[in-house]
Amino acid sequence: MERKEKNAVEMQGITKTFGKVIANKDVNLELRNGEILALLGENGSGKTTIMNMLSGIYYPDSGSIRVQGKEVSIRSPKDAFDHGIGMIHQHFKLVDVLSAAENIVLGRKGAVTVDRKELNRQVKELGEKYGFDIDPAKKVYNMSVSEKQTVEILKVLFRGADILILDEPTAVLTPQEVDKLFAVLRNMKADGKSIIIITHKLHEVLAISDRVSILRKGEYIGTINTKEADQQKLTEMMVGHVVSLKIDRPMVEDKKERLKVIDLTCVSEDGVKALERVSFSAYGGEILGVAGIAGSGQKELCEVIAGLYPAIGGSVLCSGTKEGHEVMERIIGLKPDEIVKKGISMAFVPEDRLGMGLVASMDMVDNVMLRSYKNKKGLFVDRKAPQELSEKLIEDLEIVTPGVNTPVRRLSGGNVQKVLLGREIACNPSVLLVAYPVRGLDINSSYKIYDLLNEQKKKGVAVIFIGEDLDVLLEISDRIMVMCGGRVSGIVDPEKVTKEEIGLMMIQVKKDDEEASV
Amino acid sequence: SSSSSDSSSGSSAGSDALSKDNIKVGFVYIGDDSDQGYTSNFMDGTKEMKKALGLSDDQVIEKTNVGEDSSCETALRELAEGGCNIIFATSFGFEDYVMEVAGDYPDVQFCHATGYQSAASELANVHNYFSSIYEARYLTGIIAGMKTETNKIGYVAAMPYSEVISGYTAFYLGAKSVNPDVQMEVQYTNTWNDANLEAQLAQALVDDGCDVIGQHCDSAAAATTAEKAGVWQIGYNTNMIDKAPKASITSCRCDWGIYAEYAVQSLLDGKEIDKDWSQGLAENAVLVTDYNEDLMPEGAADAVEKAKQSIIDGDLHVFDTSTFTVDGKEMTTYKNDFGTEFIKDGYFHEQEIGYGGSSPAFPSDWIIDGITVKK
Amino acid sequence: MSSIKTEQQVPLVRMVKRDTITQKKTWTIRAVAFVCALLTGALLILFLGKNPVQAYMDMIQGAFGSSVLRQETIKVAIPLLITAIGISFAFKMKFWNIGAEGQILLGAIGAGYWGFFWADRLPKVILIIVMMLSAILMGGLYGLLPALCKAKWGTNETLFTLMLNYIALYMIKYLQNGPWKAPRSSFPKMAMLQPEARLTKILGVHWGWIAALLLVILAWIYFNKTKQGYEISVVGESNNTARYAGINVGKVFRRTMFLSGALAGLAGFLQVAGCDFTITETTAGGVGFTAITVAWLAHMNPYGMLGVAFFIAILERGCNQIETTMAIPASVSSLLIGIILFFMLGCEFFINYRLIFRGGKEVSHA
Amino acid sequence: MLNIILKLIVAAVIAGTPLLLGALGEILTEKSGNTNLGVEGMMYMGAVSGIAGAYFYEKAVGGNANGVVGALIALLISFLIGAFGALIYAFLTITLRANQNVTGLTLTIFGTGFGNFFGDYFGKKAGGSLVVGDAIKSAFQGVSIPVLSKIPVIGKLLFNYNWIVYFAILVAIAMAWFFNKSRVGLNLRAVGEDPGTADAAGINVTKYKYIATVVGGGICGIGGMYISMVSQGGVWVYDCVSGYGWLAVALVIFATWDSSRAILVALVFGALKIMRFYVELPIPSQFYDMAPYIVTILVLILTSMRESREHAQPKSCGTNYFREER
Ligand SMILES: Nc1ncnc2c1ncn2[C@@H]1O[C@H](COP(=O)(O)OP(=O)(O)OP(=O)(O)O)[C@@H](O)[C@H]1O
Ligand SMILES: Nc1ncnc2c1ncn2[C@@H]1O[C@H](COP(=O)(O)OP(=O)(O)OP(=O)(O)O)[C@@H](O)[C@H]1O
Ligand SMILES: [Mg+2]
Ligand SMILES: [Mg+2]
Repeated sequence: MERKEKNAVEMQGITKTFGKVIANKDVNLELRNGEILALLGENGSGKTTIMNMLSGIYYPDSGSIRVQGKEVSIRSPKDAFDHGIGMIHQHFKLVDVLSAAENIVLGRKGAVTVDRKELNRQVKELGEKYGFDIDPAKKVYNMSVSEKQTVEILKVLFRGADILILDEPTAVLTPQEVDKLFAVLRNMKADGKSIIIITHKLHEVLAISDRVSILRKGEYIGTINTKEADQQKLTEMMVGHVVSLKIDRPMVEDKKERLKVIDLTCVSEDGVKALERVSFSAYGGEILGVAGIAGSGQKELCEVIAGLYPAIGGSVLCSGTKEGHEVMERIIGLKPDEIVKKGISMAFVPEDRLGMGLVASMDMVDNVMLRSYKNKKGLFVDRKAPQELSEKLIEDLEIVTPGVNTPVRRLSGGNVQKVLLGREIACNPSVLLVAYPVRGLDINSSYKIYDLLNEQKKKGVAVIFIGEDLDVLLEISDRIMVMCGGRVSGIVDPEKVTKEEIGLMMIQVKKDDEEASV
Repeated sequence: SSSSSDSSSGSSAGSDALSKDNIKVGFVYIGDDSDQGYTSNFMDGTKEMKKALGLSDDQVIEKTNVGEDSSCETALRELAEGGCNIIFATSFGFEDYVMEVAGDYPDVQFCHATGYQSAASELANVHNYFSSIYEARYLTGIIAGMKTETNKIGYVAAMPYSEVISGYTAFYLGAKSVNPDVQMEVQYTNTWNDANLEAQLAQALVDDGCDVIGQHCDSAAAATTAEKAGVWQIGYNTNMIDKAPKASITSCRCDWGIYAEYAVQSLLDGKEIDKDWSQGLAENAVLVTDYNEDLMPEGAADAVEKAKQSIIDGDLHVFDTSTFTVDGKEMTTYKNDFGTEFIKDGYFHEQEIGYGGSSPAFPSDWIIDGITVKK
Repeated sequence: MSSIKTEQQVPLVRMVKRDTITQKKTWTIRAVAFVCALLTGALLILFLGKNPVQAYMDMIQGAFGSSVLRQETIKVAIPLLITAIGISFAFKMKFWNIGAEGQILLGAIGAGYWGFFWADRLPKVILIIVMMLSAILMGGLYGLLPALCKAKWGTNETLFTLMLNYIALYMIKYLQNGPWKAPRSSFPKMAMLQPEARLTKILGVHWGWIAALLLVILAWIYFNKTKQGYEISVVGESNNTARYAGINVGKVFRRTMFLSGALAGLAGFLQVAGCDFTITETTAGGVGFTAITVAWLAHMNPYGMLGVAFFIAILERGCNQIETTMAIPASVSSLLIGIILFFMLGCEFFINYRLIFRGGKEVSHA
Repeated sequence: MLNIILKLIVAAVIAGTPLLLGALGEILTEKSGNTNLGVEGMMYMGAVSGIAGAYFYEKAVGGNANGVVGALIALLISFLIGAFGALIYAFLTITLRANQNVTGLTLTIFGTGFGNFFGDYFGKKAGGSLVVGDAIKSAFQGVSIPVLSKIPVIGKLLFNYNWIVYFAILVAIAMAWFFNKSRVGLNLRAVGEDPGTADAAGINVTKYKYIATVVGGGICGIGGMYISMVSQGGVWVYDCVSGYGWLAVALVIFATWDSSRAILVALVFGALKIMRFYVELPIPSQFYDMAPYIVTILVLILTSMRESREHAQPKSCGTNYFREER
């Protein structure tokens, strides 16, 4: 191994275009041997693209790549592997019907047959070495998000790549899992491996990286040593101007009960209780934060309330208007359209944006009318109003898109989220249910989303914010409901509670079960 | 080669006198000569006619692969518009479309093979023709009857209707005439053209103990299956000996050239074409193909020859009611829908003018004793 | 190892998705492909010892040469077009209905029942309307069946609809052999419809062509302007999103497949009452399958289907012509149609992608 | 009674084998994410080329043709020509990314024409019809495995078929091993499920797709050869494949993409197809003929009621992969 080179990777003058979009323009990037380099940039700034060129997914239009000083042409992921480059992609690259171990061994050279027993043992061993608890024989379709992430990481570790690229690996992990991952990365660095990590969470950048390279709108801005950086500085480099990194918590006086959930219970697809006697109320003019490790029932809670998932017990009441009077309507068991018919306007921003909230291949107009096209009588759809609304949203929310007729699939994650949120807000909801609204979003976009939510709150909407970042939850919420294993382990006042206390509630339900009402 | 691309300019059947130089003859076939069976047999007849009358290529227009649906009507109209003076339609299912089109072209003669509607129709320009293939089947039945060792012969039949029933009954009667103990098992494929089904059915017959397989369906599958199974076979339409030299003994077939020549010649001569035309052994319109000498049972050739003479002489009638029974009873009367009595002088008058005309009329509900039909 | 040797090598040729392409270029590419197909076909015809120029001239002649031939081409295109539209209803929903063949036959049965048994009892207009509605209903119900199972249990519709084709075929055979056998015929076939049960001709072709044109427009409106059309697209993209939007996915499945089958049933009715005047095993005659090709080649656009259906009808009629005039066997026609379609399918690539060769040279089409 | 059942089963095996081969070819193809509806076409191509190959071999060597050599030639040529049909499909769908369904349907049209054309063409050249001689014919007869075939009942039931039957079963078992045990098989499954993932794992998706599709087509071709050489006894018959390709496609789903299960399913399907000829039931024969299709639907519904993710179509089937697409 030639370890004399200072730089593991040098990319020079890389340009890549997709049709009219210039994803990368003359980008220069260096990865030193044995360092962790963070790659930072707003959504759509070309981070994934440049990394994909390193891992053989894309081929650059121009520019050169050197690995350990030698100029190379990476035409496929296989070439990348041959150069010791492994990448964990932003979106999982796992085969659903195969087991963890099978996914890990995929594409590897070796004996003609796959000895599953031996393989499982090896994978288990490797996992243990790095502190991952993994069942090698478990099928991917049975796995939680974090389990999948684990498999992704093990996949690269198993290959023994010297150069490791991680594209937003932490987006779906809990803080504890992130800590574990970072420990692994530091381990690997100590092993002499070189790592590039992409993340939108600045504290993570500061915590893990040695240097930070920044992209903006496809162009290379610069690289600084992490020691010399802070959040404010990074944000400025990224966005190009000064950004305030403070979340408001405006106070609203008149709080009316908008949503009441009583003893809600439901079972998940594989028969275990996903929610157990969950009770709470949400009030207009406040943001109710929901904290909990992933899979604690947040998804089911949202979907039951939104009428997309059956409950086996309990009740949900929501405020609606009947003959001009505001009343609480029972909505449990109703389908989404039936809820609307009751005169209730509830908005729901699901976790899975393109798989549930939006139609990926449709344009913005068609997506904007998804929840409202039935409102008008008659056989025909009206595209004029949604068209106007789309244009308004583009302007108000600063959505970056070639036009209202571009399929939303083409938009970047942040912009997709803005379309979704914009649409939901546009229906003037009394209850707004948002699940992980800033997942994968850059810091600038995230703060825009927070502002949007606060605006809703000020309008008297009851906002239920399901989040993963406790810092954010503590800053933005008026109350925080902590969930654990499908149960409510408490509802707390963010002013009076510490992060650690919430962390504890997330992993164990308090025995006395008393509701710390605010 | 020729083209009829200019044919649309030709007027319909002309006022000019018809002659060998200007007559145009059209044919509508359900397949083409690659089927090596039904249609290729017809096309061979057409070639004979063409040669015998000395017609040139562009005087004979052959429409191949025409379906028994509206494409038949189209083909007929194209031919009529294209100036044909006489048009032959060679599949049973074409008949309804012939009747549709013929009225629009009174000057064009339409000849339909295997059909039955001309006699009752007011259209003077529609004619039916068919050959008395049952006579030839009777003769090949004799060979089967002499060849069988298990006394059980099998019959691969296409569709349950008169022509097929008449055919296998004749075949069986031929066999029985030389072998009183013989039994026959018949099964239908319910389609004309499914070689795999025919092979499977033939195998089922062999599995049931049949050692000679007769057939009334399009492919040579029965022959090749018989060869594989080590039994014998008697074919139809074409001689199948080249395909199954160890099983195929002989075949019977129609010679369609005879009628084609007759009809075209009549038109040229300004003579009426028969409304119904049916000829058999006597006129060589049906025949038994060459024998596979190695497989012919001893004395069979003579027996066939003798029977053939008797049929030609009128001494032997295939459907002689004294030779068979239905449900144990001898049949003495059969009237069709028009009230025609078919049994006279001790035999069933199959395909005779004055009775059912050229189309087979043997009652489809008569399963004579000795034959079992598996549904 | 080869990767070492080629380390510095830029790929010889790589492809890039095109952003946009002008209409003119699109059609140029298609035209080039078509010419290539004709040249390949010409080799085949030469191999047979025939004159390809003559053959192609005859094909054009066969499709357009006279008014009878033109009418015939239209007659072939009508069921193709209507069935393709029907299929596109299902396909837009990503419901792979390959059972149009069977749905056509069921439509034929639906129409046939009234046509055969009620012709002398109903006034013509009523009779035709009843036949049509009955065909639409039967075809629709036959399409509905797999949709019900798919909505309830997620049953694979591809196989289901394929199997229904065979079942429909045997239903026809059963009717031919028994209950619906033509009186006086010993042959298992159905009777011809009486004149009252036949469609009126307009400009030499039964009025189905007007229905087809109307359907093109209606389908376009349905897909692009109506709520139901919008729902089809949403369901086709994602069942989850549809549920989220308050769309009853099962209902959309059922409604759309009913429509899909109903249109195929309508094609069956037109075939029976407008062309064949009876029902046979070949009433559908592969239209249900060819229509899939039509729908795809037209990217599910009804106007496109109008063009493609005609194109295919012209091909079929043209091939039919050379079978007669040049004694070219039917098998060669199939080969020819196959070759032409292969080229037309392949050329779409050059419309969607561009090739970049080593050294930066680009070509738009080969 | 036992005798009839025995004969029925034997006939079912004979009838089911071409279906099995077609289905195996299609399973292999679909495992790579390509739905090739052109099975019927490829079977025609294999059917005609197999018999033509044997015929020309026979002509080349004159009177002393060796049956085994002839059989091997038929096997090889039918495989190659079936593979050639699949290659057209592969080029169009994998390289040119044409729609899979339409390309498959077109391949059916093309292959049917190909089969019937060359069958007719060589037949006419041969002076009538394309027929192979005795030596080769007998190479496709039942083999009567020594000793084993003499065992009562079992002998007839298991050890008396032509060699392609055993070959087909062998292929099915080998394929099951390939998918479940081998490394390449695992990679192929990944390609069919999720080509993007497979690609990122360094698997050459294009190569895998090409090889699986082309070999799959070759196996379909052998299935076609079975029809011309065994079902039709070494004689070219016009239109001889007569829908078997479509049934094979159906069988794939029936067998839930499991090659070893396909053996059983082919047997059941074969039995249903020929049962009418062996067992008399008091129903119209058309209903009898419907039976295989109705049974398929019933099985389909029953299996869908207890859905399973492993026994489903490979997920990427029907969509073409382009690495830079997202
Ligand atoms: N496969 C593709 N096809 C077309 N355009 C693409 C493709 N991939 C990326 N782009 C374009 O490249 C640009 C950069 O995208 P990229 O995914 O690299 O952004 P990113 O920095 O990773 O954003 P994020 O932080 O949201 O992950 C985008 O504007 C997008 O339009
Ligand atoms: N197929 C495509 N064609 C054209 N442009 C695309 C395409 N895909 C993405 N883009 C562009 O790439 C940019 C970034 O896309 P990308 O999906 O990487 O965003 P993202 O922020 O990374 O999403 P997420 O955060 O959810 O991962 C967007 O501006 C979008 O316009
Ligand atoms: Mg990215
Ligand atoms: Mg991204």
